Amino acid sequence: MTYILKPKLHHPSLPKNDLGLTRRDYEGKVSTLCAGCGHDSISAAIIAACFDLAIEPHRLAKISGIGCSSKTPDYFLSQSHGFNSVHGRMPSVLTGANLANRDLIYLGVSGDGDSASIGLGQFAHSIRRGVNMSYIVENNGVYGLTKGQFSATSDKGSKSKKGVENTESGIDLVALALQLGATYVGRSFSGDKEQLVPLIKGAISHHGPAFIDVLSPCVAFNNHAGSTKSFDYVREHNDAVNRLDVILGRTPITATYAPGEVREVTQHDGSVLRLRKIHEDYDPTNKIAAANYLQERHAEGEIVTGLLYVDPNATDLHDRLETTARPLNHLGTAELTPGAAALAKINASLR
Amino acid sequence: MTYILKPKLHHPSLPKNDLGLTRRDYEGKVSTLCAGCGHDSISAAIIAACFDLAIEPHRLAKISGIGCSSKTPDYFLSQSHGFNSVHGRMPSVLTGANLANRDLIYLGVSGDGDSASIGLGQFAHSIRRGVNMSYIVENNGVYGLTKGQFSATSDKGSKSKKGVENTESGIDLVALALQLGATYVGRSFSGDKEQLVPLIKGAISHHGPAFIDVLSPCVAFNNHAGSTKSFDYVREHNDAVNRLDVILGRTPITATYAPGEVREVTQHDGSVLRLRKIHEDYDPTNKIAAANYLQERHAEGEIVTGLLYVDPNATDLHDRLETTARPLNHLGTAELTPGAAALAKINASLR
Amino acid sequence: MPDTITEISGAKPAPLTAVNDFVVKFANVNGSGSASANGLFAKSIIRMGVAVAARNIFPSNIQGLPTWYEVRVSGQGYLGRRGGVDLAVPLNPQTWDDDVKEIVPGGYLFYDSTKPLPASKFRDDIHVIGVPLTQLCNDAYKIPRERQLFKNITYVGALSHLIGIDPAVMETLLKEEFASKPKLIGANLNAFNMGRDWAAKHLMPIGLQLKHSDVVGNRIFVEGNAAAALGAVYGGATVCAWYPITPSTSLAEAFTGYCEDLRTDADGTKRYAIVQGEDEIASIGIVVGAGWNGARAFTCTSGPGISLMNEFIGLSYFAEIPAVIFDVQRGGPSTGMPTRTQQSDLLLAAYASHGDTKHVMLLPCDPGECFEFGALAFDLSDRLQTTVFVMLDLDIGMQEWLVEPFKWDDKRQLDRGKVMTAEQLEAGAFFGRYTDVDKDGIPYRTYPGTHPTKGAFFTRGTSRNRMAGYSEKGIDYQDNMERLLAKFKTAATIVPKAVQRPAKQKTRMGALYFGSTTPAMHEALDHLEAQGHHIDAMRVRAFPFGQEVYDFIAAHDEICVVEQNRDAQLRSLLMIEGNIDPARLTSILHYDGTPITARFLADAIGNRMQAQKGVRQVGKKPGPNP
Amino acid sequence: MPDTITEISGAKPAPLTAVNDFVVKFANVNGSGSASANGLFAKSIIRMGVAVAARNIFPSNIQGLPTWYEVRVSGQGYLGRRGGVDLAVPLNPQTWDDDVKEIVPGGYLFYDSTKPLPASKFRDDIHVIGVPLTQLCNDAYKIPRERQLFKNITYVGALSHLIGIDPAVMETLLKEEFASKPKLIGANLNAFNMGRDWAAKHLMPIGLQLKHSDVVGNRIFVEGNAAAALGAVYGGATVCAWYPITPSTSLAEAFTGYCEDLRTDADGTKRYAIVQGEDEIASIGIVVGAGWNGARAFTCTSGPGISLMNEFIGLSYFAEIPAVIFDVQRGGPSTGMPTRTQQSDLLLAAYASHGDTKHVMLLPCDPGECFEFGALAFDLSDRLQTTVFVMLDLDIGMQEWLVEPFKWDDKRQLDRGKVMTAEQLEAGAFFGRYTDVDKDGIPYRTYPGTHPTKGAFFTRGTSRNRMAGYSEKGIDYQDNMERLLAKFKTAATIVPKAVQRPAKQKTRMGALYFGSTTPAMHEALDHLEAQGHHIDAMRVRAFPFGQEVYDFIAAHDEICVVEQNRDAQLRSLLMIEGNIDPARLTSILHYDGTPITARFLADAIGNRMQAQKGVRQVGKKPGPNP
Ligand SMILES: Cc1ncc(C[n+]2csc(CCOP(=O)(O)OP(=O)(O)O)c2C)c(N)n1
Ligand SMILES: Cc1ncc(C[n+]2csc(CCOP(=O)(O)OP(=O)(O)O)c2C)c(N)n1
Ligand code: SF4
Ligand code: SF4
Ligand SMILES: [Mg+2]
Ligand SMILES: [Mg+2]
Repeated sequence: MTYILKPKLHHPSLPKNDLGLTRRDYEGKVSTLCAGCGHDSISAAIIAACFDLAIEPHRLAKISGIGCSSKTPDYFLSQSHGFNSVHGRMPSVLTGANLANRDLIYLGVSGDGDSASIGLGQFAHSIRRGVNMSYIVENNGVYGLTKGQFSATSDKGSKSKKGVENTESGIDLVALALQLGATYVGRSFSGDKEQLVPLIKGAISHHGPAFIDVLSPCVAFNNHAGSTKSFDYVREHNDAVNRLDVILGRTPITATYAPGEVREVTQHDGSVLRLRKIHEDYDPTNKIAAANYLQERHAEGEIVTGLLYVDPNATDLHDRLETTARPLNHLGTAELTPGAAALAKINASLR
Repeated sequence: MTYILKPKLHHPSLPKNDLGLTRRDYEGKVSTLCAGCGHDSISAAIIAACFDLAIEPHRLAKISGIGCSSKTPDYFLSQSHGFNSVHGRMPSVLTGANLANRDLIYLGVSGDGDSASIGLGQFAHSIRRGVNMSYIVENNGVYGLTKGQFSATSDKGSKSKKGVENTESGIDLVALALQLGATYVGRSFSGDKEQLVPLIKGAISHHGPAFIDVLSPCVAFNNHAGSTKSFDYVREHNDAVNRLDVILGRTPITATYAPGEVREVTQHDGSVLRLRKIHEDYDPTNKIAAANYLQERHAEGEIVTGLLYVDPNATDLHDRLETTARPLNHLGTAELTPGAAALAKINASLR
Repeated sequence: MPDTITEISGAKPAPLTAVNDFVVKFANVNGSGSASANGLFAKSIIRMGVAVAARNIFPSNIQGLPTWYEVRVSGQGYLGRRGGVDLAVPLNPQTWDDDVKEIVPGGYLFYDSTKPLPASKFRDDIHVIGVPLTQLCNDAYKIPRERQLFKNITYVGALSHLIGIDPAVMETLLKEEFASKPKLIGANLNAFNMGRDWAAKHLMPIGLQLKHSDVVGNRIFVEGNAAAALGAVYGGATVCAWYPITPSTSLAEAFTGYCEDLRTDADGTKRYAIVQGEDEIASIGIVVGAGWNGARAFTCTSGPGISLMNEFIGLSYFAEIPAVIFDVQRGGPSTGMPTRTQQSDLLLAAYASHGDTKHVMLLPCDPGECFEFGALAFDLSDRLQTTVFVMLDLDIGMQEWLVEPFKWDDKRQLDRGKVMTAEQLEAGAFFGRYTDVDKDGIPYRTYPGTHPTKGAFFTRGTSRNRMAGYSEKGIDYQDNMERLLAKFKTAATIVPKAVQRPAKQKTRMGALYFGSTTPAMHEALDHLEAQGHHIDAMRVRAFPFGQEVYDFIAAHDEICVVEQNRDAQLRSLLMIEGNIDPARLTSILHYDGTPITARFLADAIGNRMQAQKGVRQVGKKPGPNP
Repeated sequence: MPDTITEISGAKPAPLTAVNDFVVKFANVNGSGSASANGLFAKSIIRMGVAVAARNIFPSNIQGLPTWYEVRVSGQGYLGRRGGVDLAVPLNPQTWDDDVKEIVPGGYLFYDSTKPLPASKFRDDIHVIGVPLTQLCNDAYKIPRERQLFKNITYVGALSHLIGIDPAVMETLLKEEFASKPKLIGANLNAFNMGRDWAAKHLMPIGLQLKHSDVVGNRIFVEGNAAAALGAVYGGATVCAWYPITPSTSLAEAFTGYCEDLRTDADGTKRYAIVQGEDEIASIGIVVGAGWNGARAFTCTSGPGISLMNEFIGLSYFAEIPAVIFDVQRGGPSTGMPTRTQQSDLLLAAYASHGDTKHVMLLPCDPGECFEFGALAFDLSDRLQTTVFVMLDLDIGMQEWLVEPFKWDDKRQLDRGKVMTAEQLEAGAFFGRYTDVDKDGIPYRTYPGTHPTKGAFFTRGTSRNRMAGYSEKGIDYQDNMERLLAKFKTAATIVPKAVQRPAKQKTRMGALYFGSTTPAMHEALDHLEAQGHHIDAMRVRAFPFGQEVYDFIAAHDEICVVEQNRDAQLRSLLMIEGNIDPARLTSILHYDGTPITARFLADAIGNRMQAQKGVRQVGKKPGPNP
């Protein structure tokens, strides 16, 4: 996205946060994603959230799996350490990192293939375990990086670029996260900054497993028949040579709407998402009600967005394990090695 | 269990089913499980169900993962092919077997460790996929075969043999199965033949992914402090030498109770399960209601048992893939190999 | 303003001249529409009867990063990479400098001269041809996306004049390519002619020229993944479970396409089942389950998938269940270079999984053999009741190669191996699942559901006796493990034999090679022979190795083992399985992810032969590799 | 009614006689309480100062299947299995016949004579001792479970009389063992005396006798898993992620126990974090994440786990992240023989994962080295920034061994390797994550959170340049892969050196061995020497091999390579890494899942030395293994 392309000269007029940093200080490398990819909008929202919260970039660790979405940590917060690990395993790598140093902020970035297909087990168990993290799934319903196959979140009946129909029931990661004990659960849309930025800020501030499902249109592969668009040389060309030969930049889709409203968002391919933003007076502390509401709306073909559930008194894995307040990776020989005397006692007990 | 030990001489008085077979014909090898293990009761229920349904043993395939529970297919239906595969992967092996021959009945046997820990991903995806199978989890809340560690279904706060407390929220496989699109979902208790046998018969008769969670006490490792029992040389001995040196046979726990009732079942270790048998007038065709009911009762510390949900019009993976009615493994060269003429056409298209 | 071909300054080397023998390299941006234009360029040359080896070098991203398309034109019919670039067409500013560097002295640079470039951007020792492509398209088209799209075919048009592509051939091609969208035929033809006409008006043809020829004959132009998929269809595969991963994805997609065409009944029902698994473990699990139940099943993946499949591969070996795995190798380790080629999974595949295991591998050298081995793999895995790997790589799998047309003998029947039928069981035939009745190490099996009271057995990954009964006895275990070794010996006798390419003169120098190295190797061998270096060469086609491989090694003093990996993996397998003295095996290694070239091989082997005997790239006295 | 020791028929061989040198084998049913009784039996002998090697052979089930406990008593202090049984105590009817078969002629059979057995159940060439154990206990106890439980200690009592166990020693032991449950001390002592008194009344001591000695010295009796776990505590491991699997489970459990004792603060907070992962992939993922973030982390598993961890191991290698994996090897392949021992994961561990990879392995020979290497592994993996395997096996890991007391030097500091500090960065030190500044192949790293504006980098499993920037360039990739090779060379210089055991006389025959084979090998070497077979022996302790290993091989004509696997995996590693001529490496293989014995080794190597030179178990001319 263009802002990432701009040189990082600190224009005096740029607004500063409490740390005296500007947005630039939260940016990363130039994105190599397709122009208009929803994922880049999410990166922008992450940058905005960290800027607003005045997070010291180096106190945050970015961890991801493999996929277009999982590449994005390279495109924001260049002063943070990042780890683009292996496919579907971000949750375990993040869990280990978190155990090593409880003082950093852990941002997990994943895709729907990365988390709902190969990574479903780790997604579920990292949440059960109560890892203190902000787990963001950039959900486009396809495998972007491998060119448009279905992911496990694609709805049954939807058609892929190649016209193949999905025969498996789609997984709602939000419903699962609730089930599995996530203590902060939300959903949003990549193009809805007003909703997404606060949601991310809330997740980062939450102490416990926070999960956000962000619908994020893929311009390259949510680009199939059923499109409403008129004759288009490019699509015709791609169809004829039946390969994805030309991909055009698109402008990112945005969607602003009020709480309580239902908003129909048309994706680049003409397919429509019916987003329902939860009402102000919705009570996000009742888990069973949240799950129920989600199911009912889903039955109506609506996708509920907003902060669905939060447990203000959540605990995290360290609380449960009673680990010492000092980060484990800071402990040295003195704190860790019991020494010869203790060993002599142990020897004695083994005779 | 003793009946398995008996020689298979066909006593004339033995009742026969429509195939003229007796229960003996549905038995298997001598069980090597601990005397009193709930899993053996489930094997007995499977035998009863197959006998009642007059299933031809060789038309059923038994597939399992690894664990005490996964060993059981060797202890019933010795005329059926069985496959004790690898840990946590029964669902994929069963899916493949099912694709190869849609005409057989597929019985998947697994444990809570096998399905809820390492196998959670395959559990979820085989159900989403709509594989026509009866998937039975023999749920004892521990890893029996590796000596009593927690599995992912152990409830938060419960204590293990070694006194360690479980800090992770327990997974309710029934709730997940509903979420994920299972079209037949039930739960029962190993000691409740009256409920379990019909439930298994229903699952076998169901066309689609049928899941049954069967609570099954482990006599060896659900055997920890908190027990109500008075001084016991054996427990004292095991504690003193702190290893599981002596394991005593127990009589299997049984529990018979009426629909609508709540029944408290005390396990060998004195821990208590509060089982709620669903009412006759419960409507098992409303999925959202089922999920909601499950959650509410769970909040009350109750475990709902019975047939929770069934979709009478369910379809299976073959329906969705439109595979031919003939089992794929029966097709020969003529049906599978297009031949030289077709190849010539293809060659031409590649010049 | 840089010179054009019309004005040659004395200083620079004379322009290259060659007929039907040169290398053209395009540099583009992915997602910009160049792929199909470049493809048409290559195909048009083939249609003129001139052999072409075309390679698409693409990034691990979807839009905006650099891609290259290298077209090696060879009148002699060489299909490997040659090395070096004679005519560069750098249309991607990001990579301009590197692209220009690659041009051989006297070579040509074709570029978009719409906006002038500083002289510093060029070289004195090459010949520069400017065509104002952007200008032309901006004048011709209004809609921006059309301007971008048609620019590609426009430069093909200009090139067609410069190197002598027959426009009639191109017209036919366009009609075929866009048959489904007639609207596009004219549009593309116009763009082509626009470029061609501009060039004809302003430029002279260059020294690199095409002439109609008949080297191509009736060969077909096809990707190895498509060929392997078609082989699987002919091999009777009915179950495919896969998980997307570059460069294997197109194999599963091609299988899907061929099955839709060739295995779908009139009523729409399908004689196959394809499942996109949730991951590689599920995919191989489905394959093992299907194989156990008597269907022919396969999965296709790349290195990371093989790593994840390790446990199931061990189960297949020990429980003796047929499974076919197509490993389309890419640059490792880890995620490595997902869009680059390598032969670096051999060692892992050969001994995959914990404990003592050995697995069968087929090593196709081109799409032709991908088809052949793609079908054969299923007969072998049924016969041997174990996993059979077909080891492709990105270069074979995702590039289009010119190969002889696929052949099939209609009398050929699927060999399902040793399967006991209900009739045999009924007749009271002895059945012991793990009993070596035929003394070839291969036991009999039964499919589930075969007979009401006979032939059922229990399959497990734990040790068992000859009757498939659970056993923890050391003798039962060892007996079984020794039989598995015997079975592997049998495998060595039924897998495809290595093929020899004897030198023109008797020589003590030999060379072993395999897979995608083949065409470059053949070209290098010709070249070396011309220099008087005589080498007996042998192409290995399978693992375990047949006796012919060991005999070949024994018949020579020194063997160059050519591989596209860092750790000399084939050499290791030869040592382990054949007890070959490593001092006799000289490694020739190329592993930067680009396909090996004839020039690299000629140099490496040539130098080796110049060098004194005894001095070896790999020391002959004990000690670690240098 | 079979005879007792009091009446010896002339026919049979004279009863064995030996002092402090014999093998006793118990056969029981698991879950019956015999384990602790048998343990007391062994421990009482140790307390008498006599060396004991005790091995528990158990089934893969929880209750009801056969278990054996083999106690090898050795005045010379041999700790390996000897082979053969001198005194059998078969108390499990299921296995009676096999157990009786194993007794050496002239040996003894001790059994429960409560219900008479037909003479056919015995042998003429052994000496039978009947004790009515069941009878005694039924008379003494009313509660059935007590009858079963105390029967075990009762037969120990009877045996104590027969072979001369000091009852005072047993009394002390019982007091220690049941200190937490005083009630049980008297109960057990009574049962012990009941058996002892009955035997004293009816039987004479047998020819196998114990005498107080001082061979044991101040040695400790401990399992390798516990020792390795303690090593991890001393090595500064703070994060443990594991998944239960036999035989590695007790390693994680011991780590938990030791951490509770040694790393828990007064306020109950813990200086460690242990997570039972949902599987092995999650466990290694947690380890890699923790290692990346600067904590010392490990997992422990067995073969199946290594297979599943392959992908992450490749990431650790390529992204250069410290990780420690304890592989407690069991019988493979697949689920194999989960409760048997083997050394069959070497090849997989050495080259785990797809692509070109090489990994460091430590090969401890007993619990003493498990402690030492358990700590060292963390220094090495931090220093080398890669995975370090510690390869135990079930025989070392789950059996109690007599070893020298653990030692620790309080001056020793944890070596965190090349980590850039905030100060260094602040001072402007150059930081290039993958730059080989020290020319040892090892780059510098930073922990996340170190410095606000310096030292942050992006870690990935894809190829990158020296500054950790994403790169698809062949030269960047190759440069990095070559550095990794250089790093592996460095590893060979810092891992534990192999230790020599020179023959008494100069010889051209050498032997290489490692791990749990060690004690049996040492006994066999003594034995062979006595027969005049002189062999220089070397114990390999790590991979990659140090130069000393190659020098040792070069200094001999033939090397016997002893391993407990089928496929001669160590031999393969020697050939691949050291370019050793296989003709010089003779395999001595034992792989039925039982621990290798001194008698097997003496025979195998002895025969080998008798055999003509040139005739080798492994042929020396090219060709597949026989
Ligand atoms: C073990 C493994 N299997 C497969 C792949 C190939 N692969 C790369 S990205 C990807 C899917 C990514 O989908 P998603 O997580 O939804 O990310 P997106 O590209 O859609 O943002 C796959 C299958 C891989 N890298 N590793
Ligand atoms: C890949 C792998 N990891 C670990 C193990 C060890 N293992 C065997 S059974 C088992 C757990 C079984 O628990 P569960 O499925 O609940 O069965 P149960 O014994 O309780 O009936 C484990 C971890 C294994 N066999 N394979
Ligand atoms: S392919 Fe889709 S997901 Fe990937 S970068 Fe392009 S638009 Fe984004
Ligand atoms: S350990 Fe538990 S689960 Fe296993 S057989 Fe015994 S009682 Fe059953
Ligand atoms: Mg996606
Ligand atoms: Mg269990």
